[in-house]
Amino acid sequence: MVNAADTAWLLTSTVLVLFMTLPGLALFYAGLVRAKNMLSVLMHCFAIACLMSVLWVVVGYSLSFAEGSDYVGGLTHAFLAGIGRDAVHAGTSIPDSVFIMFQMTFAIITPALMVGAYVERIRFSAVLLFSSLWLIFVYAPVTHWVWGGGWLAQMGVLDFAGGIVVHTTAGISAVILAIVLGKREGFPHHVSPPHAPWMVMVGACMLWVGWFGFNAGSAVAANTTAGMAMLVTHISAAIASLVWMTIEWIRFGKPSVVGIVTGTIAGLATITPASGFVGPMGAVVIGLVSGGLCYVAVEIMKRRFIVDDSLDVFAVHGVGGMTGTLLVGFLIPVSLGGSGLAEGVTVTQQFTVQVIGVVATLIWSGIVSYILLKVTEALVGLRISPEVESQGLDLRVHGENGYNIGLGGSTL
Amino acid sequence: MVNAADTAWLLTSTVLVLFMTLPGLALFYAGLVRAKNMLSVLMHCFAIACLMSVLWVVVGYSLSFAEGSDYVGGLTHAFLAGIGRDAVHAGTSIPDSVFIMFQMTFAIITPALMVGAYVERIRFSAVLLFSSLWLIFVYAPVTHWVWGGGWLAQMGVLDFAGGIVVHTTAGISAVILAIVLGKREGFPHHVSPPHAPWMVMVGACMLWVGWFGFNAGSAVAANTTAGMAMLVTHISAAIASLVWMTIEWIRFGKPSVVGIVTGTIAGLATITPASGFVGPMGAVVIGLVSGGLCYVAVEIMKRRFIVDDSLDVFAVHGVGGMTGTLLVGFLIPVSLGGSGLAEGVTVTQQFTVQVIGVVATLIWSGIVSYILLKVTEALVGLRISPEVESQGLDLRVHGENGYNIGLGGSTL
Amino acid sequence: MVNAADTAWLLTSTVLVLFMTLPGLALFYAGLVRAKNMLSVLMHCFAIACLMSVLWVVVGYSLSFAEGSDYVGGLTHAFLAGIGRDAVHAGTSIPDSVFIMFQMTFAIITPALMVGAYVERIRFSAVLLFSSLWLIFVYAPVTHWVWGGGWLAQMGVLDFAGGIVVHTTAGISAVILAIVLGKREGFPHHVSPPHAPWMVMVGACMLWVGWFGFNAGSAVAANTTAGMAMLVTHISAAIASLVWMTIEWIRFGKPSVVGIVTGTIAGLATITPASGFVGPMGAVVIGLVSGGLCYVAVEIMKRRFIVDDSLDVFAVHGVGGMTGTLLVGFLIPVSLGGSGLAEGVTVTQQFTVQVIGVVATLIWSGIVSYILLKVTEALVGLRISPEVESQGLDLRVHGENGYNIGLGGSTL
Amino acid sequence: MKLIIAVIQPFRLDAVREALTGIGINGLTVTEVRGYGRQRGHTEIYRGAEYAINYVPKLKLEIGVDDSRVAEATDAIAKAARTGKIGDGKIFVLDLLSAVRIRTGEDGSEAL
Amino acid sequence: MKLIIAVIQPFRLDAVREALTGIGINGLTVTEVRGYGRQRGHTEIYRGAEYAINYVPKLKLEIGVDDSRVAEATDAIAKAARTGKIGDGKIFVLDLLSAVRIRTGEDGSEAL
Amino acid sequence: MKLIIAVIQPFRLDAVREALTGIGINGLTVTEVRGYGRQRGHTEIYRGAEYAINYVPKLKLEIGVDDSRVAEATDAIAKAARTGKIGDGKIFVLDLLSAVRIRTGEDGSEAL
Ligand SMILES: Nc1ncnc2c1ncn2[C@@H]1O[C@H](COP(=O)(O)OP(=O)(O)O)[C@@H](O)[C@H]1O
Ligand SMILES: Nc1ncnc2c1ncn2[C@@H]1O[C@H](COP(=O)(O)OP(=O)(O)O)[C@@H](O)[C@H]1O
Ligand SMILES: Nc1ncnc2c1ncn2[C@@H]1O[C@H](COP(=O)(O)OP(=O)(O)O)[C@@H](O)[C@H]1O
Repeated sequence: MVNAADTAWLLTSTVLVLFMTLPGLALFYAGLVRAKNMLSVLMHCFAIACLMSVLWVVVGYSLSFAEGSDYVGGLTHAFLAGIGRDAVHAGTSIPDSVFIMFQMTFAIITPALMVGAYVERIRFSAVLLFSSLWLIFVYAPVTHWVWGGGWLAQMGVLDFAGGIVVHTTAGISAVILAIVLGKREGFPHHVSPPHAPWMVMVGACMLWVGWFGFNAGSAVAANTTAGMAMLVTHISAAIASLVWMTIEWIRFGKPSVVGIVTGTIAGLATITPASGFVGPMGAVVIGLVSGGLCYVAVEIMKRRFIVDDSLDVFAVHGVGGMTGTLLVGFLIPVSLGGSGLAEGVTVTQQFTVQVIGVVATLIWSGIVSYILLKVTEALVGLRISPEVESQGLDLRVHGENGYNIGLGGSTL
Repeated sequence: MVNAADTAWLLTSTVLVLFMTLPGLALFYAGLVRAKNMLSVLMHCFAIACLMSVLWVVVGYSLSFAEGSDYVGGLTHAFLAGIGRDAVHAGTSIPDSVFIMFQMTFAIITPALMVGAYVERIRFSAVLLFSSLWLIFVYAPVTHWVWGGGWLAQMGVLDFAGGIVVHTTAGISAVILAIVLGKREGFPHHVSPPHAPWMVMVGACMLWVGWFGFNAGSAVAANTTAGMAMLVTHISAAIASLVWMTIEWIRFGKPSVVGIVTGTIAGLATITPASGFVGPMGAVVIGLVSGGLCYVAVEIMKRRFIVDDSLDVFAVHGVGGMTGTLLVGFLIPVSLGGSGLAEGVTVTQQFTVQVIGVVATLIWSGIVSYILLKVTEALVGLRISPEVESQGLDLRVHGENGYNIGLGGSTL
Repeated sequence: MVNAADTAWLLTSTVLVLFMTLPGLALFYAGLVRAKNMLSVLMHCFAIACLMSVLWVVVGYSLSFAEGSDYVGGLTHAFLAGIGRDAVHAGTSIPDSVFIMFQMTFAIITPALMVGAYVERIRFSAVLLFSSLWLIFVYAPVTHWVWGGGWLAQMGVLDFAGGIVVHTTAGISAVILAIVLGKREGFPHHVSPPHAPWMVMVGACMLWVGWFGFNAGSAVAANTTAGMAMLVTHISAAIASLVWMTIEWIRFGKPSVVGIVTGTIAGLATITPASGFVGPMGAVVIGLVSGGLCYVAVEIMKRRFIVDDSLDVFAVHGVGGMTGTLLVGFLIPVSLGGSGLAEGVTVTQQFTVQVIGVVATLIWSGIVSYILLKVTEALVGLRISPEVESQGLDLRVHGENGYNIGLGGSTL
Repeated sequence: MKLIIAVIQPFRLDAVREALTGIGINGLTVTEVRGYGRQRGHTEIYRGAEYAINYVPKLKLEIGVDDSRVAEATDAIAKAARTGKIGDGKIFVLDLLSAVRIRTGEDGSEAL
Repeated sequence: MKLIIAVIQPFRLDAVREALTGIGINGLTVTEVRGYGRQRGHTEIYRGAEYAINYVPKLKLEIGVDDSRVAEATDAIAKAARTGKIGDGKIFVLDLLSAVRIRTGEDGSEAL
Repeated sequence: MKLIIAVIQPFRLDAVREALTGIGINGLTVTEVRGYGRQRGHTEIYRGAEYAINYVPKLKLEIGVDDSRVAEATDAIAKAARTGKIGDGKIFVLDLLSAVRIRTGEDGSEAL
């Protein structure tokens, strides 16, 4: 039976998770690029949101959550067939319509996260085609494995709100994207600083508040699990922010706006898989670890590997999501304020399952993303011309300028 | 009796609908005008929100929802007289206070929508006076007809969240406003492009997430109807966005930020009257139709009629709202995933009622708006001087500049 | 027992109150300063949010709400010890975790409010240290007095959502801060106008919608009290905005964006202590009084006392919060639509208690803030060098520029 | 050749442009500037306080012209920019030693 | 007449303005510019990466003055703008053939 | 000494800077401007309507150089800025009467 209170909270959570992408993530990313490309980034996020929504209705939801094999869902619910207006989603107390919508917002933000890997140099048609294929061939199967009753679920993998499903998939695919697509002209020595750090922070704030819908909404009820998920999410975000700020302060003498909010996102991504399982002390640990580890990951990616994962999708989301997933077994014990492991499962056993989950997802997402990129390249091409790159995507691809604030408002 | 869960959802929905106007719609419109007028647009939206709130308490709510004639409510609840602290709103499970607040946010956004018709050239006093009169003489009666038990309600008109009450009233009045007020200097050949497309998109995102409160909140409960309303609203918005983007891409080779989000608003406005009645497939149809139809409407208004409805209030909200209202009867059948027509009502009968509702609203809103404009003109004047128009309303009317980011922060 | 509906509303309210600070208040304040300091203001708000969250977990919550003396809570819940995952917060129907989170958002915004007093000239380390000490020595004790069962609570003081706890404490401490820190170079004759009035309004809108979580959330349930609290909050905000706008219009002929939204905040701060107790007519009175009184207070502070409480924290929040607290007894009677005084308490008795509450809080907050400032000065210093002040905090302290929109996106 | 520098009210830009096009001058560079002269700025009001705005927004036009066109061009600008109110701006003329069109390498009057 | 072009540190603007007013020079046009000379920019740190900022924000002042005031004016500017640190800027002087006040049509020194 | 004023396409800035550094010119002031010449702007599309954008964003470089370097400098700029398409911009040269380094008071070529 539908529980109105749980429904109220899930309706709200859905709004919050959509708000994370539109406009949260869009602003976060747009502020990080140069002014001449800022609209293109907003456009990528927005168009992805629209297109993934349609695909989710067409096949995405069905491939993820319909009965099927251990590896992928069936097509019973393609075009939302067989979803009654008043149906309750099995195993929950909320309507099917709300479950579909809530999960749709996850299917929107996950491909949108990858925008950070390919900004300032990708073709718009490649964005749309690759994201669509990726939703179907990477996101939907992995979701089925973990949350749709697939093989990882059967092994007892723990991923409360998407450490594997969202952050690991998007993170590794981002690296592949960055490598196949190549570096931006001038990277790594002549890139410009974020054109609007204030916009980055506003986006981060929206991601932060929206993330409460992401994590606490994943309890699929307005209960004590949701409450604790919100609390631990917040603690982890706050601590990781302070860690990042402190490192910058010590190293450079200047704690930056872009730095502290990157810490926030690291803390949020890392607590995600653990948010329904750990207690406040677990959150403290995750906050501390994520702030430091993602900081180091950013350095390594940029300085050692010289991969132009432009806005650090892998180093923040990928590393964070995997770390949280691997830590969850250690922090879940009741003695640490957690919800406890399943009866008869030891910490080592759980850890093994978590490792399998992460590794399988890395392999699958990485290989399939590579193939999909090659397909995309063959069909529509991946990269814009150097001339368009130097003149900016906003004017050349979308025909607009982000800022027309000059000349006293005369006809420009 | 008050149901806490429904109350929780309606409190949330109220927040969301207020957020649509403040700052959603305000940013959406401000980004579309020139930099020298952007504050005036924000000011219009904000001051309207404040003033309509007061008027709603004074007489608006009573004229809309109190017992009265078939054409307008009585004055029993003027100044919210007779509203007990603990009263439940009749026919619902939420407190009277929440119902009043929720409906107030509709009474705020509807006059605010019309801001788009008169930007960059209207007197501020005219904005305030016209909006006030309009709330009383157009919005309140029509609300009573449709949602307050008036004659259209008795005929069985279907308008779930405001296709007639909000979008048709505002849309047609916007055209009248644009005609009476006259064109902006330079229209149509020398107008400037939107001064901040990014701001337009941010506003659109806020409208989108807020619209979930608008439509799903109109279920006045946290139930399956609310869930389905949210899902269909989202589908329609996503599809209409993609339609608009595709048309621009094909015609001009450049899908624009301002274009895609205009499609979003078209999709949202059009699904509004149908949102509690149709299913996902109905939403697909509405999304497709609205994207295309509103696109054409914008063209016709700008190119054929040369009416300076500056930000396309009629072409997007008016055309969208009417289209959705007229389509609802065709898409409501249970066979299409809808909630079904009332017992014994045929599609044709329903369509007739919908036509009557739209036409009556067009006539009433159009004529009364014209009269109110003439009254406003006589009392405070409508249009600013050409000098103020060319120098910009921000500095001349409000004494401020939108952007003071120059001169390194020295005393300007 | 946990009530899921109340929990749903409180989870939502928590999101809303965090949203007030991040990014609402941050944007509101950032828009008011010069472009060269705008990032520093965002940074202050953001870093305070993170640090106060951690301190709240460590000792803040315990000192505020754990059993203790009449003057301060004990340390039983330090590090959230003794908080069960499924525990219900005593006297409510929501989980302990949710109560802790909800109250944490109050502990975040209160020190953040004081940012307005010290912008453009304070050391970043002083911000962090002073805010931390202040949370422990001012905020936590006063919270315990009023909401934690302390001596003021026992006297029956009425403070629904923080007129004393939030606005009076922050307001008076802001004055002390402004005096001890000294004026900005150039104040009062050579200060620059707000660098982005549009940003101020966007921040104000977010504060407005978020305030519904603040006030209606303080009912700690999704009930009629919450509904009425939202309604009266909105009415007060709308009226105070219009009052401020009208005064400016009459005096200067130019109603400003910054002016109207300052009225909004005045109306919101003033209704806060009364929001769960008064009815719509009480809200009208509070709206009228707050708009006028805070306007006068701003004038007096700036012109007579020449205290550089830069963004008027005392004149708006302090004066507003105190006024609301003192008025509540007069407006609470059932005859005025209020919830009524406690059995056997007269208006005069209640007023006396309210006066005691306000005065005690003023004295405690003022003296302790002064001491904490001296401690901070001794440990890390308060003020940046004149050179950094003239070059701007953004570049010199945080190593970033707010706006990099020039030079066509070439390597700057 | 001469370089004409004209500082004008922003809202006169369209008029000045038309005037120049009218006399066949088809090249122009515009910069947003702020300045003061006789016009001493204005005050803005925030929260009851008045701020003196000392620098008024203007547009600066730079136009390279042939010696023979200087008088005509300054006249055209002056006429189109004039409102008769304080703040109308200034026109300065400087000597231009050479001009080059980057695209083609043409120089002298050809390049203007 | 001469046109003085001074590129200064933004935070010295108020001081320079006072200095000029002090010697009776009451007209000025300011432009935001970026530049480099001996001062080679700085680095900004984002997410552990350092970015070289090659162009430093400056203000450019343009002041039309009578021949007789040039020396005095450049001195006043130089004194007020000097901090003694790298990046203090440059003053250039150009010959000004004519100046016109648009409002009145006055020209020559009258117009300054 | 001469003052070179070059109006270039924004995305050529890095190339021009390198070219100048290459020949040992180490001082430069950049301003964002908009302009038109042979290149008449473009159109932007919004909601089905096309807007004419009359002014194209450019960057203006000002470079004070010694008389002996003028030819070399203009050549270097022209070469680095050229794409061969319409809109490549202009280079103007003016006579510079004096130049002062504010920090040290040095003047003449020393100051450049
Ligand atoms: N001596 C000057 N040198 C450079 N620019 C000047 C000078 N005098 C005025 N200006 C510029 O011209 C603009 C208009 O000057 P103003 O004196 O106000 O005009 P008017 O005297 O015609 O009323 C100023 O804002 C400033 O930018
Ligand atoms: N040769 C030049 N031509 C044009 N502008 C210059 C030149 N040299 C310096 N500038 C301008 O002057 C500013 C300050 O120059 P800089 O050499 O850093 O000062 P200093 O040598 O006095 O320390 C630069 O940012 C630039 O805008
Ligand atoms: N006569 C002129 N005076 C001042 N600036 C000019 C003039 N002609 C062109 N410009 C500037 O040069 C820029 C490029 O000129 P354009 O004529 O489009 O280049 P090209 O002729 O080489 O294709 C213009 O945008 C404008 O800023």
